[in-house]
Amino acid sequence: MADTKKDLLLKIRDLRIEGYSDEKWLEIVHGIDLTLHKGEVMGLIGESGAGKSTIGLAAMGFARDGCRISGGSIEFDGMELTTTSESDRRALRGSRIAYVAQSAAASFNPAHKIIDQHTEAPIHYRIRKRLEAQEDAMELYERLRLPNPQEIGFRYPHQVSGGQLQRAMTAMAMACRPDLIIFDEPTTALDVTTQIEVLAAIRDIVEQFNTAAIYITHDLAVVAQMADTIKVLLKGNEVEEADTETMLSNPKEDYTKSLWAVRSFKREQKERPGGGAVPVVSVQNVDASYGDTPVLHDVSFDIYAGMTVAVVGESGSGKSTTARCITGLLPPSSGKIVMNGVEMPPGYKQRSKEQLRQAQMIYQMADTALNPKVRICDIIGRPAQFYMGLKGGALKSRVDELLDLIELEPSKYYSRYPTELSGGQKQRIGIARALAAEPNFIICDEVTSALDQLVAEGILKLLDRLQKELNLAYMFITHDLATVRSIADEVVVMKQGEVVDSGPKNEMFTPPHHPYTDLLLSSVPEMDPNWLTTVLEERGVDNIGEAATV
Amino acid sequence: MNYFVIGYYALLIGASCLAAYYSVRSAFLLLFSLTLVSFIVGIVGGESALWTITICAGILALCIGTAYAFREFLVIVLWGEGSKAIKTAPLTATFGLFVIMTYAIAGIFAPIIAPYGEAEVIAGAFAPADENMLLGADQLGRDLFSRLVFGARNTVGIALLATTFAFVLGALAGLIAATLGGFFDNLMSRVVDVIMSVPSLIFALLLLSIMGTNAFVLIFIIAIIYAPRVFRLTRAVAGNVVVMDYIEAARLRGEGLWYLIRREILPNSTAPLIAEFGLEFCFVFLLVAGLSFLGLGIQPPTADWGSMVRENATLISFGEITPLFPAGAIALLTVAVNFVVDWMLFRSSGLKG
Amino acid sequence: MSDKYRDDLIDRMAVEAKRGRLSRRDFMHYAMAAGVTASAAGGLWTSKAALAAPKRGGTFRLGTHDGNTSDTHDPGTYLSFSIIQLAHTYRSYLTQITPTNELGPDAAASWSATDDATEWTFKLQKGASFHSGKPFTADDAIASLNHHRGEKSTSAAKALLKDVTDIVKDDEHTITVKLATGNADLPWLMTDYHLAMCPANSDGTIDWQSGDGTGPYKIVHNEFGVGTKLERHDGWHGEGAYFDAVEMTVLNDPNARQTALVTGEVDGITQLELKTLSLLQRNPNILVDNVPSGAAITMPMFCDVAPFDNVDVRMALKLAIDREDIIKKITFDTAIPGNDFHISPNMPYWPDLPQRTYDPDKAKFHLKKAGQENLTVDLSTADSVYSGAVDMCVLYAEHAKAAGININVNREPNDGYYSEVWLKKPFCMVQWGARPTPDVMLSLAYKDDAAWNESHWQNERFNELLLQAKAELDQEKRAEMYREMAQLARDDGGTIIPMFTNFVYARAKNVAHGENLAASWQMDGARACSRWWFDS
Amino acid sequence: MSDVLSIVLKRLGLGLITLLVISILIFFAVELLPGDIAQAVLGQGATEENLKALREQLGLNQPAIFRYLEWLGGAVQGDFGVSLISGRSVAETIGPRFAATLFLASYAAVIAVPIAILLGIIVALLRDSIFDRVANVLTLTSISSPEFFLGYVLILYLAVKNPWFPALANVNFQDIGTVELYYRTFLPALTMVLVVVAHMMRMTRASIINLLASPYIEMARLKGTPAWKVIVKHALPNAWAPIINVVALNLAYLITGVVLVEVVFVYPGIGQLLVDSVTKRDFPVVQACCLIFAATFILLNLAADVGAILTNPRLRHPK
Repeated sequence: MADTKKDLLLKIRDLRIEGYSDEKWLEIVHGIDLTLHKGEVMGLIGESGAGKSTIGLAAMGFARDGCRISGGSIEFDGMELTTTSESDRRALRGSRIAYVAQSAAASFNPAHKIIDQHTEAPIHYRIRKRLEAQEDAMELYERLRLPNPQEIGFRYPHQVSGGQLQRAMTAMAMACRPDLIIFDEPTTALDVTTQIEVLAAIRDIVEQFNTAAIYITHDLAVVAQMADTIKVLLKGNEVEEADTETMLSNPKEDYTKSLWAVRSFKREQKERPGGGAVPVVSVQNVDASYGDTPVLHDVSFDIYAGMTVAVVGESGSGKSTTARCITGLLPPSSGKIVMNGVEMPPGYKQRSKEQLRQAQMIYQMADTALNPKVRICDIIGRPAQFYMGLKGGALKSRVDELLDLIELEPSKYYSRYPTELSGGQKQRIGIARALAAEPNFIICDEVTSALDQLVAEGILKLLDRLQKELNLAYMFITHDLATVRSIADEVVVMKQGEVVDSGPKNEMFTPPHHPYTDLLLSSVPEMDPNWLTTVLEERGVDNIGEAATV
Repeated sequence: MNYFVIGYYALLIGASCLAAYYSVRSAFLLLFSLTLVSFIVGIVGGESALWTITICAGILALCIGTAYAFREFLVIVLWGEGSKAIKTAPLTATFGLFVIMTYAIAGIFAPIIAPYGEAEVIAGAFAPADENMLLGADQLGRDLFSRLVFGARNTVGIALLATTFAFVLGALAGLIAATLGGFFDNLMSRVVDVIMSVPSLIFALLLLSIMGTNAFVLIFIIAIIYAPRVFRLTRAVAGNVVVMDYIEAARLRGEGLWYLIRREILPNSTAPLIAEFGLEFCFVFLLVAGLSFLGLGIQPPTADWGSMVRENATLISFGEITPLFPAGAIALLTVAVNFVVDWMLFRSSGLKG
Repeated sequence: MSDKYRDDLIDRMAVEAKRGRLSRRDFMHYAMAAGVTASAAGGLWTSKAALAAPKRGGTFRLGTHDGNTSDTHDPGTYLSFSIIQLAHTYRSYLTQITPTNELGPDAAASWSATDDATEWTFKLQKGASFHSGKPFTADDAIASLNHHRGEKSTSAAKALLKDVTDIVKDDEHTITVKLATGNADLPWLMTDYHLAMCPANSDGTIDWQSGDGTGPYKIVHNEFGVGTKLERHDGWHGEGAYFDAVEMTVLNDPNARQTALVTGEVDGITQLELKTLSLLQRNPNILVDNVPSGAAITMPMFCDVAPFDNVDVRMALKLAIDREDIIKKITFDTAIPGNDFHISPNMPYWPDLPQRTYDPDKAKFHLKKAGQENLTVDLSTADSVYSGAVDMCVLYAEHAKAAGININVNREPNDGYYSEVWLKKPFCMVQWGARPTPDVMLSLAYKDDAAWNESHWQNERFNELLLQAKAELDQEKRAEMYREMAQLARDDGGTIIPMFTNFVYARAKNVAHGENLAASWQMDGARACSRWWFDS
Repeated sequence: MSDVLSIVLKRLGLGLITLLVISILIFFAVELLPGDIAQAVLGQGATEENLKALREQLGLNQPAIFRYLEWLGGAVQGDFGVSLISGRSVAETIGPRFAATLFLASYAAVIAVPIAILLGIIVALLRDSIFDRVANVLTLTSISSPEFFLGYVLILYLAVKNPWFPALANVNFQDIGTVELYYRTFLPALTMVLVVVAHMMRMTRASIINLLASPYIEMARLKGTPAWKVIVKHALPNAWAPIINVVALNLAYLITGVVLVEVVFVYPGIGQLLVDSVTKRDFPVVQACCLIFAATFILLNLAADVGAILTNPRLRHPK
């Protein structure tokens, strides 16, 4: 990237944005300043609720429904966006400022072909005629290393994979050769192996056209690869801003430091108990299918008491399906599930109350895992009441005990509703509900992936503590290798419904690896600004496209 | 040109200018387009057309005023959540609430409010309104106003009961079908197909002819006719809830069907169901009126609006407004209910569109 | 009264009369009241008010009520008012009731009886022919009547001809009807709408399916329950048939009928909605005909079921109804009060007995006598019985309250009312069409063994008189007998007859008709199409 | 595409079963009605003797189940029997009436559907403006008015006070040209349009507004697409499924639910025929009418589902 001082492109001063919630306007962005020059890439980083996306959209003079820009100035290339008319502002969008959304799958209109959506803006702004625009699109697709660039645009969005869509969306943003692109978490929804390709593609194209960009993300390692400068945000306020190198090596503020320190949690790896100990759960040669589509093939692994087995793999690899087989939601077509030496009936409806009690589950999305119309005390209390037959005072004290266990103050949370809690608190309630059944085995299905890093850290620590106290066995489903590193004792790697590799954690993270494990491991971004370049060089550029076509 | 016309335009143009000056865009657009429309209507329809517009505007203003005052009143009277919700309710919704409340009071206290009994003959046929009779008399010389008030009780009562019954039937079946799936679901869906494929008016006609006309049969039949629609909606709504992780958690816990329905699914399906309740209530209302038109309604001399419309419907061809009162009462209530339903749907969807 | 004023009055009345709003009788009455002598008034009528001679031409569009998709050409199953209107237009009958409510010839030119009235000979019109061109003969007449007789007959008129033992052909244009017992009214019976003349098949049955007839108009296009298009039958034997063509449209909805007349889409309609009568009369382009008839509303009480088995209870219920109020509010003055015997002033032999009036006190007295204070009875009715039937019963219930009687009005389903309620529920409401003579009416519904003795009334003297009167050819004696029977029914019978309803129908102002209108059916005895004409 | 075909075939099969069940229900419902055809035909004036003769003639003395099976046997072979009253074949009786009903329904639909969708789009575009509110109130009012009443009011203003249109739509036996035909049936068509437009329009508006929170709508706006284009090009194509559904429902209503409109305007449609046949207990006609209605409903529902599949690119262009 060029280092020379460039022309000023975007100047935001004292930006204030209000959001409408609980029937009144509340300020959610409190006076942010931002300066961006032509060709410069700025990373905006912060946890959820930091106002990153809102600021990014405000740079386009746009506020979502239920938001409004209440103060400050936004000057884009000499034009004051807060005072110009809506039609003038609209004329900038798509032509001079473009936007790349988090989920390309949701942001492409399912009803139109990709290329038609691509050419909409250039045709609308009369920059190119239809055929020219299509040819230009194909050229951009080629530059972004999409397979079949001549043809892929004529597909509908659902016919194209996520990583390819994200690149197609980047191409769409480039269609009018804008001066500024807002990237709003463009890789968050992707698997690590896909993410790396998209990152490379974005970086290349921004460099090639010398486009300025605001790159919004919560992932430090990612932003380190992309940005020239980084701005850290917290709850609508700026924490600090510095160029990438400085920010990574020498953060000034405590909050920034704490962000940097997140990945410090690690715990000792435990060994399997010897002497013919019976595994809590043993998955033995399980095959399963949805209708006629086989999804699992010959899956086997054991989980012992007090241990954590991490099941990793990309989306669609069969991790969650395995969990469904264990719980009996999806009866296996062959093979068996054995718990504490007893073979379980395949379907949950045939299992006894006691058998059901033994295995509990914690879900990824706490929002859908907790009934929004039921009070916390009833959510946690129900299993205790249902399995143990607790009532009245005994029930209440058990709930209090459980709330204590998950480090939430009983008196404060006892009679609240889930919607009044934060994401981390909800996830803790989910844990308490699982604990209330006094199980000896818990399936944790991506329990931290929807949470901010600091919060996720807290959950992991809590799970670890509970495991120690209650000698629980965990099956930890995740796609995040960092999490695996910190919490797992054993690792099972899955790909396309099969177990490709398994073993104790330390073995798995030390070479030599199985080739797929190697690909997974090497794709995890690191805090080194040069990591991406290095990896790509190691793999050879041609390697990038391959995994994406899977 | 007389003073009225001059005043009329002066007021409109003045108000438009004011709105423009204070840049109240929508008000200006409204006022000015009204001015333009008035020019055309005034030329075509003369002064009387302008009077009509003025009266309509006046009624509209009165409604808005009532709604506004009622909203403020409710904000003060209610507490907690209710007050908070009302504060942000659109005026249409509070107007709807106001109308519903008025009807409810009229229905509950009908014998106290109505100056005469519902079957009491006090005057000659179609006697005009006087100081004793607010709206004049009907054909038998019964006070129309009293009958309207009693009609609120009877008509609304029947519609309410029938709708409730339809909901109990339909929602229960829908919830069970969504939760159990499989055979029961298929069976119920077929039953519903059968009922829905027979036009409702014909269905009612057949059943009423077989079972005879009385209020209970009427309620029962209407419930049967409308339960399938409720079933479909409930099944769809509950279908969305059933896939939630907390339902899976409850299933894995080994919870029974009744618990799942009562504690997990139902509380999360109420908003669309209540909204549907409002809509169905209106349709039931219209069906009762339609059945009365075919002579299969409520027993006389019980006052019900459907029959009242039917009895006097032919008068409308001569420009008499008598039949407009009960028809208006029906329309007003359905509009009011729908206003409230719209608001509740808006709240439950959380869509700030 | 000044001469000037009188002349004005006469002129105005003449205008009214020309429009058909004033009958000759009324004109004479008012003219004499205004001080003109009878003969002078008669002269005035001819000079000033006499209607212009009928003109030929035009298409008469008639909107009729009560048409049904399931109507058929089978005269035995004629039922709806619509088909009755049509039947009198495309078919003819042996005799007819004239506008002055007398018996007149139709397909039969003349008739005579033996002294005991057991054999009647009809001489048929010689020139009559069917629409197909086939001449009308004695065979056709016999087959047409036999259609309603015999084991296999499904005709609703079967009961009417049950005394007929044989029908013989005297010659090509003469038939003789033989009766088991004497019946002075047989020629009157021949006006019954079922007894239409149809072409005979060779086997003695009739061909009703083709829709052929000997009436003034022949069917060009017909769809039952929808409408019929007809054109003049040139070979018609009668007078009239002034219109070139007739279009009958079924307009079941009263509002649709009225609107069609108001907007000029039809020239005449049957059965006005009485509620809007006064409003319709304001329309200068529309003339309303309000014709007293023999059609009655009855409320039979089962005389063998408590509490109606007590004559005082029956009397109390008869006294507890305010006929004036009902006529005013339900019929808007388009009815004449009934007097609890079933002979209307428009029927022959009407006895002028004192009118029964509303008297709650006297009703109370009778109740007390019967030991039935606080009487509660159920009264069944249905909307289909009569327009306003339910309202009428409700109003009656209000009247009866003053006499301490509590009447619960039960609205029964329209559908199946006459099969499930009438003759089954002890107290209900019924509408009777006009019957030509008292004998027909009384034999049908008041005779002790009649199937339709709707009140289960048994009175020996009444039944004795009924049989005697039937065969009595001496008019005076016969009238005396009917008088006594009326008295019996009025004071002892089980039927309340609140009123005889008028026929109320309307026409556009350019449609003219003769001086009088028949009281047997709506639209001038259902013969408007052949009797009326366009004035301009 | 073969998926669509198999869905269609399966649904048609289910539809046939539904029709069979309906035919059984209707048959026994007609059986249960008080009184029978003989009484209905002969009316008030029938004697016991008459009734017996007629019943025998119509074959009513056979047991009900036997008569039903006989009817079913014919129906399976496409013979729906003859009207018990007129003796004409059911197809001949119903044919012209059903054609008339279809004509009026299509007339109303051709006006109503485009207007409703167009209005729905406009109102969605102007959502929360004063026009939206006014449209909301007006549509609610038109939904809330009993249709016979709507008909009377239209007659008053468009036929009586201002004689622009005929109040009667009795188009059956007049030889009239096409233009005249449309002119004569305008008022009933308009009444039906008013009854159904509101429902469809509200659904169009709701389904479009429902989509406005989608990321791809935001994306379109962020590409600088004008508001109307966002609605028409980006929201509408994805909103078709519910719109088609409500359109189908209303079309079914236009065919099956307009008895009252037929009565008010004296239009010789199938609804009036059905009501008449019910009162006369003319079982074959009742049965055939009900089955036509049910089949209409089933087919339209099926069409709606197929339409929903065809407008969904995911299903139209499988991976």
